Amino acid sequence: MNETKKMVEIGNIVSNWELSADVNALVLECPDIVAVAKPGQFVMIKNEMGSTYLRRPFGVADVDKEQDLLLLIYRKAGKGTQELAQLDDGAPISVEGPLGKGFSFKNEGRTLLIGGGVGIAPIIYTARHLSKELDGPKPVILLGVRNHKELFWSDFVENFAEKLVYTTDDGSYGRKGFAFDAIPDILKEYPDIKHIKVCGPTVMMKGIAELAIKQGIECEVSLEKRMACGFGVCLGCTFEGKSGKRWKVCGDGPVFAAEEVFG
Amino acid sequence: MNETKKMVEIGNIVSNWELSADVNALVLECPDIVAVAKPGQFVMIKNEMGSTYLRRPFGVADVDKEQDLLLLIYRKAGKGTQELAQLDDGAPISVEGPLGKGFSFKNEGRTLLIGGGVGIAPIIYTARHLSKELDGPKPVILLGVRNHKELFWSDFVENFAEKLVYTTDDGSYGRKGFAFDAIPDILKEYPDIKHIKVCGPTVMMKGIAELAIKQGIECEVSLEKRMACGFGVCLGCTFEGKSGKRWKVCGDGPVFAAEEVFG
Amino acid sequence: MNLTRLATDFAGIRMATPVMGASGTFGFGVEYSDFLDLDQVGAIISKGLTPLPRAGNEGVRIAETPSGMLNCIGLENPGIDVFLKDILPKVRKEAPNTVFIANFSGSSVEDYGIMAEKLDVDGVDGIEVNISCPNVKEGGIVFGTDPKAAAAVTKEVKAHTGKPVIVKLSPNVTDITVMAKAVEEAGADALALINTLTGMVIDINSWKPLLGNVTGGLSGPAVKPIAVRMVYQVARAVNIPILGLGGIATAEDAIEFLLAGASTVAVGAENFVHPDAVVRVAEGIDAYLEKHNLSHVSELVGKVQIG
Amino acid sequence: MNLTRLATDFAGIRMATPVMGASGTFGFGVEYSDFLDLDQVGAIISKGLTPLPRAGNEGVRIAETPSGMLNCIGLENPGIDVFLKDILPKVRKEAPNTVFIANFSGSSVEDYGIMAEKLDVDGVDGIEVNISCPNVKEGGIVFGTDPKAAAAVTKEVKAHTGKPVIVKLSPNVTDITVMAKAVEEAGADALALINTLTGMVIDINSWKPLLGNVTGGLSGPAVKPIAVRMVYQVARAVNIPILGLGGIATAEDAIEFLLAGASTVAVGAENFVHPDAVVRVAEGIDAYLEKHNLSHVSELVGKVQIG
Ligand SMILES: Cc1cc2nc3c(=O)[nH]c(=O)nc-3n(C[C@H](O)[C@H](O)[C@H](O)COP(=O)(O)OP(=O)(O)OC[C@H]3O[C@@H](n4cnc5c(N)ncnc54)[C@H](O)[C@@H]3O)c2cc1C
Ligand SMILES: Cc1cc2nc3c(=O)[nH]c(=O)nc-3n(C[C@H](O)[C@H](O)[C@H](O)COP(=O)(O)OP(=O)(O)OC[C@H]3O[C@@H](n4cnc5c(N)ncnc54)[C@H](O)[C@@H]3O)c2cc1C
Ligand SMILES: Cc1cc2nc3c(=O)[nH]c(=O)nc-3n(C[C@H](O)[C@H](O)[C@H](O)COP(=O)(O)O)c2cc1C
Ligand SMILES: Cc1cc2nc3c(=O)[nH]c(=O)nc-3n(C[C@H](O)[C@H](O)[C@H](O)COP(=O)(O)O)c2cc1C
Ligand code: FES
Ligand code: FES
Repeated sequence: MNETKKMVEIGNIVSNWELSADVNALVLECPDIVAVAKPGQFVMIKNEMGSTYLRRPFGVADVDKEQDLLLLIYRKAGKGTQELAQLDDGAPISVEGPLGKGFSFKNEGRTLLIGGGVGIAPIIYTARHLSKELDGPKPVILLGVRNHKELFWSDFVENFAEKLVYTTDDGSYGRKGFAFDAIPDILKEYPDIKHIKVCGPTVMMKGIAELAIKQGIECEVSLEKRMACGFGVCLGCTFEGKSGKRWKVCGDGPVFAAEEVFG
Repeated sequence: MNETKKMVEIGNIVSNWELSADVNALVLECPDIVAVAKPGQFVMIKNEMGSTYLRRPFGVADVDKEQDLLLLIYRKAGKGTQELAQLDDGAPISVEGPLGKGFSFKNEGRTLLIGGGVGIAPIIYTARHLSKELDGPKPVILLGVRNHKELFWSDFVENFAEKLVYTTDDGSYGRKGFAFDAIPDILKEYPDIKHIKVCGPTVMMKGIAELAIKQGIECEVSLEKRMACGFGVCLGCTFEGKSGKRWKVCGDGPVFAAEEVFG
Repeated sequence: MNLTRLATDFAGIRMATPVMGASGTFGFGVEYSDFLDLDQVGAIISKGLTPLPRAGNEGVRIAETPSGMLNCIGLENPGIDVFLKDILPKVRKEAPNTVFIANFSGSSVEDYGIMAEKLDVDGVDGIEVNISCPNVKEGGIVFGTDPKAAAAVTKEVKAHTGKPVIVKLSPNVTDITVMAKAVEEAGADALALINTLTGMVIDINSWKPLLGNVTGGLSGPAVKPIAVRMVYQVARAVNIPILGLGGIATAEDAIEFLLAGASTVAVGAENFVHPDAVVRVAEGIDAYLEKHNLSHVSELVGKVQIG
Repeated sequence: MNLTRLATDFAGIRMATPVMGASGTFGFGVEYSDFLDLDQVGAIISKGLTPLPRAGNEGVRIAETPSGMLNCIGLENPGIDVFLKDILPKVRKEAPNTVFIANFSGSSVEDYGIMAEKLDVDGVDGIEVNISCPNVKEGGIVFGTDPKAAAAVTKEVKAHTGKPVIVKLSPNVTDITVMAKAVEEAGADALALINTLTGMVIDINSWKPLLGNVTGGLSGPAVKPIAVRMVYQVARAVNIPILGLGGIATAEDAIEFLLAGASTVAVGAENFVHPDAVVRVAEGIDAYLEKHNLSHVSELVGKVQIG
């Protein structure tokens, strides 16, 4: 994959609204990054008027290249995101990106996209890319959420999904249990699935990766690690892959082949 | 003077607008402090979402007790005030006050109020207090500013002034020179002036204080010192008065008798 | 606030909560009565007292720094005699139920003994020996960085008082456990750490130091990671209880210190920013205990799990 | 940017500007080529190299703190041999005009000599000896806090290289001038200060240290006042030039270090936040020189006025 030039751009807030008690959506106008960002890449943002120090990493949830808009979906996890949630339209946010290497796309078979929690964010762009930009078979999308209050994701992905399946921790919507549990049925229903791409909690990705490896389905996972820089210089985010090679989550990932991480 | 109870109150921004390139006005809704703040007192404010640490002191420029509004006028001097200037209506500001002892008021004679730079801010409330709340003779107001771009002060004080005199550093409006130079003429024109109250740069206050002392006119000056606490515990703001007594600018002042500071 | 969960015995001093107001940032306590209920303050630790009145340093004494501040007050205080005559009675009248700890320093070992003896009076519940003030040329810093001198001061103080003696350590040392052990061995009943780190700001317009005294003491949230580390190290090195401080602004911060090994904590610079901080921190600790089903704050002390 | 005002000779190394990228925060320099013009970087200081490849510490390696960060990378690096074979040629190809300084450390005095000798090659313009990394148990911290050990390392390095030798000092000491003088006497051509301050964060949910290595090195704006103070003290104690760093985010910060006595500066953690910082700081210094009618940056060095 060719690396695109990384840059820092001021993105004004176009809108910043609540999706659920702890998750917000943020739309920023930042033409230069939007023009080149690919599904699975991420950005590091900083509210220069805020009290936090380092940038914060967020996956590119979607882009609108016509209107130069970048969508991020963020959980109000701590100080930085809580301050972000207070900002009004027009406020300037420094955006660094696009960072990392995104998902890879092959010209055959259907893809099963699986997201858990805010890990669902990059699934949006990936789904739209598969179904609209690549004009291939629509992906099946499997989302693991806590409960029925987190169905706001549908608005973002339903147009791009061949089928949209939810699992909830409490059974308040869709299937009760983990996303993992829903996979066998999906694979049975869609034998043309050749790729799985997952973004979510490590334990979720691990289970799915192992299943995919066993079944011989190509699988990519998107990792999360604390990052100081996001572009390969702090070495805060490295790990040793199963091949023995050392990787940087920020620069070589965040997307990796399942075998290299969980194989 | 009875000390009023000090408190911390969240004041939402009602408006925050530019008066000149480097001076802004800020109106906050904070009923409890407004109810008790007196002319010459100050508040310490903090933008909890900002990057600065300590509170910042600002003189009470005016209060509207009916509408619970506090007016501050601030120079965009550094990081804290620059971040403040970015905030929109509705943003919450933590206000601590009322702090210090304000100007004293006696029931005889006219007052000459002199302000220099943003030191003019507390002159507004003081002028209104003298002319409206106390219903005494309107004060003469003498303002020293840099140039004609700083005449925005008129809007705030002209209704409360018997006469409003400007000096400008560059002569672009009013009399050219320092506020000090305009005093003899004013005293000649208003022999009933019995009190002078000054707030501005130290060098300005010093000159005026010495003149007042020489002429036997009661004079109060309002001091500025770097403050960490604003209520007498950090000892960042102390000085030794001419009487040999040690004073805290924040608690014993910021207003002091001219003799004690410059005598 | 559930005071049974918070009441703490620190070096023989019974406190309502484990959260105190730090020396030099809490006045004599009564200045805070508009902002909080003094009965809910673990202890008032006084501004640093000296044998004679001190006017402190000339020039600018306060500078803001990123997430912190420098001060070079220079121990301005009315002197021990005025304190005993005028201030202590006022404090005891206005805050009759609050533990009062007198912080002091001297310019010689003898000074420390004299101060300890003068402070061995009713109304003072404990004394905190400041061997670490970086602003006073005539001694402070030497006692704070030399284990032998620190031990000598501690012994002298212990010999002249019946009160619990807390010795306050400077962070400006290579190995704080060496200081801690020396002071423990010399008989200290408890340790307080950290005092301020020495810092400097230069005004790039005037090309002069911003502070009147050239350097000053750094405190505030900026120093918290250093303070937590030192408390953690010292807690593993000594057997006397620790008062942890340095950058505490919230209950979460305080809990870090407790887990690291402090039995009590003090809030310093944060009092300037949020004058109800001492009580707010105590309330937050209490809420944390409640949430985690813990029956007493001591169940947190030193419980950080390593490895 | 007026490079004649900024061009600086530091310990015999000719740099385009006095602003470098600090070790461990600037990769090998070329990672920054998207964000800035490497020709305008005073020097690239490499990630710390060691005799053998190192994987670094397990667990979380980065923690944000108020106005700063802790890191416990643990000197992850490919080792000196891979550096010389693969990385250095790439750097020299992609950044042919930029000064390149190799930062390294070892576990014994001999290690340091071996490293110095291996780095005495074309393409390396100077070496920075890290005696202060607080994360490596096998040695680093000892050299950094013991003046005799620091002198021994310096001598060994000097004996094995013809390159200018910069020795980087730890701030975790009682008196940094003692370390500085020992290293100067042992033959160092220049000093760099400060490295990180040891700190710790405890996760109050898990009751465990947040960092995999328990403690980590504190850097960023939070430490700036401490760094400026130490540069000021050391500049008065030694006659060799100083590379000042610790919390520099803006040109104003850098100018404080220059006035305090540093001839050059380096930007560390700020590179993570604003990856064009090294050049932006240089530009800001240049604008300041212009505004103040100064013809060269050296006119600022050590010019802080006391008293
Ligand atoms: C590549 C990548 C993509 C991400 N994409 C998203 C996304 O699309 N939506 C979303 O809500 N979150 C995402 N995260 C997690 C997000 O970065 C953190 O939730 C956020 O940084 C928390 O910041 P805070 O200031 O609110 O929390 P604080 O607790 O104040 O953060 C303190 C520090 O911890 C770091 N940190 C805290 N939690 C995490 C975490 N889970 N992962 C990495 N660093 C963390 C912060 O960056 C910061 O340095 C992503 C993380 C990574 C590494
Ligand atoms: C009693 C009192 C009343 C004041 N009233 C007003 C007012 O009505 N309008 C107004 O514009 N300004 C007023 N000031 C000055 C105002 O407090 C400072 O301009 C402001 O704090 C600068 O903050 P900053 O973050 O923008 O600047 P920074 O430079 O970032 O401030 C850094 C630090 O220096 C302190 N500081 C900087 N300048 C001053 C100063 N001149 N006096 C005291 N501390 C300073 C700040 O409080 C802060 O701690 C008053 C000061 C005092 C002491
Ligand atoms: C303005 C100021 C004055 C201080 N005066 C004293 C003092 O007199 N005696 C003392 O032992 N410590 C003094 N200290 C240090 C504090 O008690 C405390 O140890 C230090 O500030 C670290 O805590 P903090 O980060 O919470 O402020 C002072 C601190 C400040 C900010
Ligand atoms: C992530 C990280 C890694 C570092 N690695 C090294 C290193 O390998 N060698 C070294 O001498 N210093 C290292 N340092 C210290 C920096 O070079 C610098 O001395 C310190 O961070 C202070 O500067 P700052 O506050 O500008 O970051 C590292 C710092 C950070 C933040
Ligand atoms: S986040 Fe810095 S190297 Fe990956
Ligand atoms: S500002 Fe703290 S005592 Fe006056």
